[in-house]
Formats: sequence, C-alpha cells, structure tokens
Amino acid sequence: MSDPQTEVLSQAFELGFTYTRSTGPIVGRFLTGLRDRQIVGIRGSDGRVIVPPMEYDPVTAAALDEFVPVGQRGEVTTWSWVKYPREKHLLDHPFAWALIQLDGADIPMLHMVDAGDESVMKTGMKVEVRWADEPRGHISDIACFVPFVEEA
Amino acid sequence: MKDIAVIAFSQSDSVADAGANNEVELIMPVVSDALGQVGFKSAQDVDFTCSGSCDYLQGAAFAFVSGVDALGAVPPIKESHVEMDAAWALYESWLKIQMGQAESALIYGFGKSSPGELPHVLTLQMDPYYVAPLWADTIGMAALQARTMLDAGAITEEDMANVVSRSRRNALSNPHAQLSGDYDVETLLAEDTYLSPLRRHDCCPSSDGASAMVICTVERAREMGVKYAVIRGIDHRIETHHLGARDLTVSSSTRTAGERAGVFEAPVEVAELYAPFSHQELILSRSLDLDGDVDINPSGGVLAGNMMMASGLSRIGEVAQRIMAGDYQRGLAHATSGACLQHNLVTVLEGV
Amino acid sequence: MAELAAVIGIGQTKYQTKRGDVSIAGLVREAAQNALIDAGLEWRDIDAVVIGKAPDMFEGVVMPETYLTDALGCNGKPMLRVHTAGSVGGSTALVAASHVQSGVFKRVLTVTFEKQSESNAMWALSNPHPFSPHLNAGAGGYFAPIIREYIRRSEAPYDAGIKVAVKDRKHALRNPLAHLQLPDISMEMVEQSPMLWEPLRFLESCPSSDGACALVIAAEDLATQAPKKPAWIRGGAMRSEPTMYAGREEVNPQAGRDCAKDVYSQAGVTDPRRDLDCAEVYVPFSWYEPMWLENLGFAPEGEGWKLTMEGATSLDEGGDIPWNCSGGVLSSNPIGASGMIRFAEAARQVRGDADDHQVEGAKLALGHAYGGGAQFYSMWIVGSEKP
Amino acid sequence: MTTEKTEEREPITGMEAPLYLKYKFTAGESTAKFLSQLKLGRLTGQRCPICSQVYVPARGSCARCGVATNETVELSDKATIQSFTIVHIPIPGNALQPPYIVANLVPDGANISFIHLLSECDNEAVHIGMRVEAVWKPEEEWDYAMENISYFRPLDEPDVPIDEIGR
Repeated sequence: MSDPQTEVLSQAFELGFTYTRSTGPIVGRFLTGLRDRQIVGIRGSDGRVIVPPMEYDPVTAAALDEFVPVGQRGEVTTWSWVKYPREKHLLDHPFAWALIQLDGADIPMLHMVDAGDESVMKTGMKVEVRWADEPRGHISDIACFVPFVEEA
Repeated sequence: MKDIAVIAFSQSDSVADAGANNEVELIMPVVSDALGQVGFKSAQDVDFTCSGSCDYLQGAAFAFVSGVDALGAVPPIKESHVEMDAAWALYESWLKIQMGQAESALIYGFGKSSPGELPHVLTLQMDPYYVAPLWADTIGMAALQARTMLDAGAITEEDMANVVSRSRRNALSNPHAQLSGDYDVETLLAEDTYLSPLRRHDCCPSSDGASAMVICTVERAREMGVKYAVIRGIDHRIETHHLGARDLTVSSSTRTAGERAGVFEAPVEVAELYAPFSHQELILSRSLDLDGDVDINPSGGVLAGNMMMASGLSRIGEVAQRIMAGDYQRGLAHATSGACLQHNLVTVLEGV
Repeated sequence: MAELAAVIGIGQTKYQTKRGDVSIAGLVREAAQNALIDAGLEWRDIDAVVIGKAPDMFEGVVMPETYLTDALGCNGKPMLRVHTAGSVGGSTALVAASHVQSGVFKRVLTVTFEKQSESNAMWALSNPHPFSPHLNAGAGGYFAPIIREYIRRSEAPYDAGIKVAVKDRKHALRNPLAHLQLPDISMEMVEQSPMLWEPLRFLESCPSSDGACALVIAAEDLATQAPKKPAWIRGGAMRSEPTMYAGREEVNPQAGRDCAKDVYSQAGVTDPRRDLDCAEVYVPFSWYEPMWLENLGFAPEGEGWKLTMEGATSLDEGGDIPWNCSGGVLSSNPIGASGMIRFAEAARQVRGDADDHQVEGAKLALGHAYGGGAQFYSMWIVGSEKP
Repeated sequence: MTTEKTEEREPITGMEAPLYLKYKFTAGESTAKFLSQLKLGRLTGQRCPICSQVYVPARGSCARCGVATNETVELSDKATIQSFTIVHIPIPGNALQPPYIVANLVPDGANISFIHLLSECDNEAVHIGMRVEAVWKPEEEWDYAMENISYFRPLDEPDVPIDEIGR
C-alpha cells in the first residue's frame, strides 16, 4: 500500500510527582532552623563554616556534625540578574540569583535577592533575609534576600 | 596504557527541534554512517557498544532501551549505557579495550532537548533539598560564574564577545552548526543583556541531535588499513556540588584531568572545548594552558550547537576528524557535565 | 590480558519500605562507608567512584552523580554513572571492575541505590506518555504472559512459583538486612495472598525498597594485603538484545544464555550446577527461578521447576545448589541496587562472610542481574581463590 | 510566634518536592504514520527490507537487523493470542474494573505481538492460540490512538497451532 501523508503529531504533557523526601539529620536540622527563622551552618574539616550545612566535607569527605548558628545578614559575593523570570521561578518579577556569605559563615549560599532593579545590585552589597510569612521547614522559608543599608 | 584509535565519527546536524524523529530515528543515521566509514554494517561488527543519554530531556524513562533497536543487536551484543554525555561512554569503552575484553567499540550519544525546558530539566541536577526547590536554572548559575570572572578582572565582556564572534565565524564552515555568521565584537556588545552579565549570544543554543564513533586497538586499525587518530590519554574529574565551596574562576577538575590525560607533555595545536557559555571557554583554555597558537573550537564549539548528551563525544570526534584529515598532529578535546563546569573530561589525540 | 581484581569490601544498608531517617546522600553514604570499613580503608584511599541506579525519575534527581560527589568523597576524582535498566546493579559492578582490570586504577568504590519511597515505582517505571497506550499495570503485567507461556511449555506444577516465594522468604529470615521478614511464611500463606497478574500472586512478587549496596574492588597486589579475605573476580559478562523483534524467544532469552556461556567459559565452569557452590540470581517474580535455572544451564530446558520442587535451590532443605540465600530480590528490591546486591552476596559467600545464610565452604559463586524486557544481562563469577 | 510554641514542634525530617516539568512531545515519523492510519480505522505495520518480518506498531527500525523500515503494510484487525494475563489490580488512571485480561496479540499479517485488552469473553476460557478481533470505538471518536480499538473479543474460528503464531 502507498504510504499515507504523515502528519506531525505533537502533544503537551506534564511529567511530575510530588516527591516525599526524607532529609536525614543534617538537612533536617537546617530546615527545622528555618521554620524557627534561624539559620545554621556546619563546620567543615578545615574549620570553615558552610551554609547551608553540607552532610559531608567537600575536601575530606568526613561526616560533619558541628552546627554553627550564622547571621541573617550577609554580603553578595556574586550575582546574576534574571530579567525574564521563568514560570517556575519563585519570584514573578526580575530578581537576582546570588551567592551570599552570611555573617559568621565562610562559604556562601545560593539564594535570590529581590532588589527591584538591576542597578541596585553590586558585588559586596549587604543583604538580609526576608522570611516567608509562614515558615514550614523548607529552603523557601527564606523568601529571598533584600538589600540592607547599614544605619549610619 | 595502550594507545587506542578513533577510526570513524559521524554526527547529525544540531537542530533546535528534531520534530518527528524518535530515538531510533535520531540514532540510526549516525550509527550507520560511522560504522559504514570503516566498512562495518551493524553493532555485530564491533566487540562492545556503549551509549550516553538522559531520560529527563524528553521526559520518558528508558529512552536508551529503544536505542538498542537501531543497532541490529541480534544475536545479542555486549552493550552498556551511561546516563551521561557519550564522552563518558567513550571512557567506559576505552577501559573495556584497555582490559583486553574488546578490541573495538561503537559509541553513540543522543539527546532531544526540544520537548522540555532544558534550563529547568537541569535544575534537577542540583542539590535536591537546598537548590532544586528554588528552581535555580543553569543559565542563571552560569551567569553567577561569569560575574565572578568579571569582578575578579580575569576577563572582560569584550573577551566574552570575542569568543562568540570566533565561534560563529568558525561555524560558517561547519555544515552541522545551528548558529553561525560574521559578527563583530562591537555588534555583539551592543546587544542588551539577557541574564546579566550574559547576553543571549553568550549562551549555547539548545539542540537536538546525535553522534557516533568507532574506536579500536591501533593494531586492529592498521590491519584494517583505515585512517585513524590515536587517543593518547583520557581522564575525567568531578568537583563538589556546593557552588559556594568552589572557586568558580578556575576549573581545577579540568586541570587535573588534563594532567592525567597528558595534555602538558607536549604542545597541542587544536582544542575543542565543551563550553556552553562564552566565559567558560576562557576558564577552560586557562585551566589547560592553551595559548594564542592553539586553534580553539574550529567547529564553532557548542555555542554553535549543543546536542545534550552527544556534544562531548562530538568534541572528541571533531578533533579526531581533523587529525585524521592531516590538519593537525596533536589536539585535545574536552567534555563537561553539571552546573558551572562541575565535571570535566579531557582527551588527548594525536596523528600517526 | 585483564589485570586480576577482587572485591575487598562490601557494604549494604538495611533494606526497608522507607528509609525515613536519611537523605538520598545519607543512604548512599551508609553503604559506601560500610564497604570502606569492611575493606579497612579511608576515603582518601579510593581512586575512582562508579555509581549506578535505575531511572532518575525515582528520586527526581537528574544525573545524581553531580549531587552525590561529596557524599562519596569524589572531589577531584573520576565519577561515572551507569544505567542499564534493572541489570544496572550488575553492570555497575562490572564497569567498576574494568577500572581496575584495565590497570588504570588500583582501588575503586562502586555504589548503587534506589530510594523508591521518594516516589512510586509504578509511576517512575512507566509514566504516561502521549501517543502510547498505557495498559501496563506494573512490571508484573509485562512478565506474567511470558510466565504463562513457560508453564505451558514446561508443564510445571502450578505451585512451583509458590515454592520459590516461600523458599526465598525463609532465606531472608537468615539475613537481617532483608526487607521482608515473614516468620510465618508458608505455601498456604503465599497461595492465599491476592492474585495480581495471573499466575502471579502478591507474595510471588518483589517488594519496593529503599536501599544501597557498595563494593570496593582492588587490584591484585592490594587485594592480597586486604584485612579480610578477597573475593576474586573470575569472570564478568554483559549482553543486550532488543525488547521486541520478530521471532524473539522471550521465555528463554538468547541474551541470557549467551551471557552465561561467556561468564562460565571465563571462569572455567562447564557444569554450573556441579561447579558452582551457590548463586544469587535476579528473581523479582517467583517463576523466574525455574525459568533462569534453565536459561543459565543449571537444568535442561523444561526442567528448571524440578530443581525448585526438589529443594535443590534451598539452603533450608540442604539443596546442592542454593539460590538466593540472602532472600533475593523477592525479599529486598531497591531496583538500582538489586543487581549489585546479587553480585555482593555472591562475593560474601566465597569470602565465607555470609553469616547465617552462609553456604558451607562456598568457593565459587554466580551473581546475576537482568533488566528491561528481560533483555539486558550482567553476570559475574567470584571465587575464594585466584584463577 | 512564641519560643514556647517553637519548642513543642517536632524537628523537620522530611519535605515535599513537587517537581512537575512540562514537555511538548512529538511522535516519531513511524509512530505518526501508524497513528494517522489508526485514525482512519486501519491497523498498519512496517516490513523490514532485509528479513521481511512485519513490525506493529513500528518504531522505525527492524530491531533484529538494525535497519530502517519504510514499507507500510496494512494489517487485519483479527489477531491470535500469543499469551495473556488476567490482571487483578487497576491500571492507574484507567476506569477499567479488575479482573481484566491483558493479552499479547499478533495481528494477521504481522510477525510480532502488541499488548491490548480482551473483553466479551469468559476469562477462564481464554487460551494461547485463540482467535480474536478488534472492537472499534464509534468512528466519530477515532483519534490518533491505539485506544480507537476498545478491546479485542473472541472470534469463532479454530485456534492457530502454537508454533505457527506470528509465522
């Protein structure tokens, strides 16, 4: 038989699942802290404080367990400006991805900075946590960071 | 270690959307072409077959299982698969030949990224508790890295634009390229930023495609009387997954892999670097001590077309083909995986 | 020629429905750390790491080697991720072995895992996709018709599968790591369990488990210095064939037969029932024991069920060729790790380190894994002595 | 929030991760051909240019020979049962009530089986070699889907000898 004219068949679909993650004690401790609006880091083998706490040291592979409370303010060590947020992003307006070194920490953490405008962003700028209205023990309990101006 | 010969390589065009082509339809043309270059008909003619792919690109589990339908695997073949770029499938095959369980191998990689939103598919590569829930996207992460370089004064935006300009120009002579053209640095820099500090042209396109390679022992290649390039060394290394714990301005894993693969034992004339973002090419060239005399990404590199899961193997193929054609005597190829160049593989190739 | 290599460390987690006490990294780490302790090694002693698991959709983590690098002490080291469907646990061990047998590395750590409780196995293995009919009610729905054809051909008694289900669960009672611990297991209990996919009942099917398994594989010179007895790798083989092709033999697949032949010839095995002391074989559904007894050459075609019924494969009945003394896949099934558990348990036997499920004096053992539509195979033979 | 309240709460040990990704899937050429014909109420396969075996549904290659299949062949909607299972658990997202039969069926003119449902039959009487025919949905409901065939039902024809199924 002759081949029919082939149509191009396309269809949208969603691949997804609501995964139920168990956190283990280290990640769990950090998330528990967030629920209480506190941030903890962990001391690495070389004494440096890592935020969020890693379960295992990146250099020695040792299991880490010494929690260290860190501040809710810190300094932006690098950033990028998301001019066109994607549907999945947690902020629906332009924002910055940033590595933020919290006071008392030696390793910066990744989060968002809601700065309003790119011109506000500077490497080395000070930022502080803006907490979610109802923290629940999730990384997004830190809704984002916002610029913080030290009082004179 | 034994020297192992690359004797055939084939790749598809890098296209934004391969449309009505399933895995088999993507793979079969490059596999048949690579095998055909040395007179082979199917995977029956090699001792081992290994592929690289990622289920999440298309959102269907076990995409690689269908891939076997393209090989002529009856009677059954010795076959394996890595859920990684096919450059690592080459690595697995190289070990297999080193241990003497095979004399020849077929390697292929394929990816169809067009059905999904790649920057978010790759979000799921990152820390599942701290990073993925923020939907951190790969472009945003690469942009952080670029800013670190700029802030450190290690590069300028002009340097980045230069990389793009050369890539697009080199791609003019690459029939498989998705993006090519003559763009001067001024024109590129006049464009607005997309995900600052990156401009759109600093980011590789997302491409569908496949590539395939045939390797064998040098003895076998001589017996067959075919042209070949020799793999002198191959090594790969990974780094911590905590972005903040890495020095993003250098690629220590590329450096180590380069040392182990023997990059620094003699000068290289050509290098194909898997740099999905312009600044990453600069990080890689510096980590590998590539100076102005080295031809970097003569194919245009992945800024001209990035077939996820195949581009790493294609970098090696691009260098091997040029050496087989006699254009160069010694070169290196690099492949990467993970955010901000987390995992890197380096291969050193030489002519006979 | 390949360099000699041996298993010098084995580590497993406890297998259970949900390991709610650990993260994904914690689960993988537990097995890896246990393997290092068993081998008397530190993290810095490891040259390269090879991981394996089934589809990334189980945990929703894409290419998880990037996230697991720190948990496995991989910073600055090579790390490879293998995925060959259900056979992956076995394939991963073989790929890890090739790192040593090639002479490229001296000591390699390999880990496989699945944290199935993070999602749902039926979903993760066959999520609905456009333009493909979704009639597959779980893996059993795929294998049950093949089993029916086996029963027709071999004229096996209806309860051969039930017998396997009981035997492997009795073995599991000897293995504290096994997921299913069913002290009251009996033929009646299995027979009365709900029918799922005829002829397969609930208790004739594998559970869904969280768990990880790890091995340290070392080169000859280091293996001889290891604190505990090494399990020498005497042969390793893999085979693949397409899922569907005209004339495919699905009951007794050629890929399995070829793979067995290959691994036997490397290890000098001519009669597996006589030459091997025990075997750990991937049996996720009870009837696959008699089917694989034939496929692997332990019994003539059509007679595998006779060995099962005679008790030849049962440790408790003093069988001459015990299969799955650990309880097998029927008792613990973290999919990505299940194949490596077979390989590891074979190694434990020849190291004389299998505790209450030890086969007395075991010297040579087979580890086996299969996957996909019974189309991907990996096998190894390990021995208490060097070849 | 008071400190007291905080202390009462159990520590966090788990989290939900809703990971939903959107895709736009495009069927491969051979699948599209197959489905386009199904929309017209026709079951088709593809023949291998080397071994002449007919695949259904075709995926674009002969898996045995590793070559592309291009010749489309119209098949009958009558088939033979190669094997089957009676399923006692529901299919996720399907209204079908257990027990139901899932069978491997070889349509006349093809050399390979596909999986479909069997109905209008006595489950206990179903056997290997049995002849069956497709029961199509009403024409106005036809789409690019195997579900255009609701199920297969027994045919009053002699059984096919077992070694001749798919030959």
